Amino acid sequence: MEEEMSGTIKKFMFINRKAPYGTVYALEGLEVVLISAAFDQDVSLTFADDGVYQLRKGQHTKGIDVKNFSPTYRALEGYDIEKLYVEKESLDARGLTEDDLLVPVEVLTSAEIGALMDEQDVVISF
Amino acid sequence: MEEEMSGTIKKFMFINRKAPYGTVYALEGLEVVLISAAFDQDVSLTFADDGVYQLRKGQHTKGIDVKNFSPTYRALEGYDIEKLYVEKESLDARGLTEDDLLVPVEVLTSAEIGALMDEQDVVISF
Amino acid sequence: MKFAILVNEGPYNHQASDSAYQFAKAAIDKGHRVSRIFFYHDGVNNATRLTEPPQDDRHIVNRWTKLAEEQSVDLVVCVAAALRRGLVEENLAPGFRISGLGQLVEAGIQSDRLVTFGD
Amino acid sequence: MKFAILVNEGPYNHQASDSAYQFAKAAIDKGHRVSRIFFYHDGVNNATRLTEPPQDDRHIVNRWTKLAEEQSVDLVVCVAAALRRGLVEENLAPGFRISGLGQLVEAGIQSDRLVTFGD
Amino acid sequence: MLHIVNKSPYERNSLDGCLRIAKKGGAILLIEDAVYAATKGNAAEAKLKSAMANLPVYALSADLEARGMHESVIDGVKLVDYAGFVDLVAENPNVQSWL
Amino acid sequence: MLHIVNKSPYERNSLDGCLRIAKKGGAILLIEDAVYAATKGNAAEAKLKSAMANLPVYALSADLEARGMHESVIDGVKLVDYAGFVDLVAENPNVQSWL
Repeated sequence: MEEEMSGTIKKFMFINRKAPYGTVYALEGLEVVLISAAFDQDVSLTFADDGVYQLRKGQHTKGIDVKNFSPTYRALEGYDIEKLYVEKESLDARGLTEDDLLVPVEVLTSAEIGALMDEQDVVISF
Repeated sequence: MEEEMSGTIKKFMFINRKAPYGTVYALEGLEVVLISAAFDQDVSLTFADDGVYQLRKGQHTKGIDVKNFSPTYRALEGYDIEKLYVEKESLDARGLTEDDLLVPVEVLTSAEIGALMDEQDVVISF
Repeated sequence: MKFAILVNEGPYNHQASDSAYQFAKAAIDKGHRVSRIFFYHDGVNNATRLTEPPQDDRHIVNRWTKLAEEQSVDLVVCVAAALRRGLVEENLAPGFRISGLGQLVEAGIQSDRLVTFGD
Repeated sequence: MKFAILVNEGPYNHQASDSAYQFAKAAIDKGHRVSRIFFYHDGVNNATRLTEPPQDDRHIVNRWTKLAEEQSVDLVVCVAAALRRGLVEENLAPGFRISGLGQLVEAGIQSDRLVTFGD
Repeated sequence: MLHIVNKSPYERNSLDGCLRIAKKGGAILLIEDAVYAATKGNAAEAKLKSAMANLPVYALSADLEARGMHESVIDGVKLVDYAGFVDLVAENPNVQSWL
Repeated sequence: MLHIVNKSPYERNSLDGCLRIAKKGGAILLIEDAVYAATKGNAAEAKLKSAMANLPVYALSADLEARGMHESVIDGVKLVDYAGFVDLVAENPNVQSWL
């Protein structure tokens, strides 16, 4: 990292709004999140709309011959990425509850997510 | 054209459901329609959902530096492609009427379009 | 039965080319013939010989090439769409050929069913 | 002000790269600096030197190259996304470089604003 | 006629377009992200159930399994594998993909 | 915070997500196919008008003109060119693109 960056800590929020497998955004978004861990920034992940499906338990991708990347969400803790927010309204609309998700998350309302989003320096949406 | 094709006349329907410019589907869909004219098939075009926006009068694309392909719809008649159907429900939901469109079309209900679609041999959607 | 397939999206970014491949394979396994697969829009990117996916991932381009070689499926890439996107003879994978849009219409005429996979 | 831009879709298929270019140009015209443009997902296809769009259409790739040369904008293509899609040094257009995803995070840290264009 | 839908009913309007236009006598096949429409408790459930009175609805099992949704399928939705997908295309006189 | 939306309100749910989450004090910019949401008589008109009570809504004029919709803009929507787009990004402390 360059000299000018030392000491800079920014708030990064990655917003996941897409379902997994139908498109690559969920997988390649996760790759950015993992890389961001190396930069010692204040990183959080938000799952809203179809993005909440990324965290669904019990994904088995053998039948479509695509790599199952859902175990990676469990590995985020090891990268010190521990702020995972899920929008309550999106869960409700899909008939899902926290118990359906494969990692512990903080369930927030739309308004609470909006407030958190406002505080960020950098927001990247996948 | 190959020998086995001579005499075969199939009903082809091209369904346009995407707005122009935001994606290339409308433009490249039109390119298929023009080519199809050379094969002497029974060709029709249906515009539904955001596809009805393709036919909007008064498109001026200089500001986005993308080619304005809307005049091509007016040229379809010269290719003997004269069956243009527009779904009434899609026009209504967008606050548009036949007068807003740059070519003469036949406005049909969803049910009528469904019936026509059923009669086709080949349906290609863009 | 004689099937033709239209693939409208590139590899990896959308599931379209995966679904199209699984469909083609299942059709052949059931004794049908897949006469032609036409690649249009970003679908032309299925035909580049330069992809190098991670080792533990499927190789979408090679999978198409193998299908063409083993099952004599005609893999056709639209020339106009390909030129817009940088797909030319220079980076074309084996088993594919570049041709005109007429090949899509012809596939619609000559096959019993044309099935589209896209975004 | 120092801007960074993220482009997530390929040329011609989506308007994203057009919008990103118009935004970059307008920012520079207003005296801002566009320090880096990062190409991710299908956005890596903006960097192929092999596109040949119709004569009467804009040449998206050449437009980026010119921007890099005239305004010293750092055009970075994600290596992992590029390998999946067949974008390598062999077909890379002038003005682009292939590098890691860290360059995107770094751009977020070092710029005042990061603006994303996608599908 | 076989109507194929491949997008989530939340993200896109393609299922809506299909349900509005598809005629009785046809069939609907949900693949890729559209399989979410075939799962219990989703917001499109009522729409889908009402459509099922007129058209049989199928969903691709491999796509449901990939997404961890294979145990949440709405009663009455028929599961097919890729071979079943091929059969549906062959059995119906024509096919439309709602892109 | 500047919220950028680029998809048609009919085709996608991105405007809905934005309107649900965007906080008062921010601003919304409609570009590309999202400019249809800024036009009179469209089905999202009521939603957009109600949002305008809390957040200013801007639309990119070049995208409206390309689509032939520049004379159908809802009262109260502010038109900007690409330079105005740059100003909005610079004036707001942060930005989110609703992809």
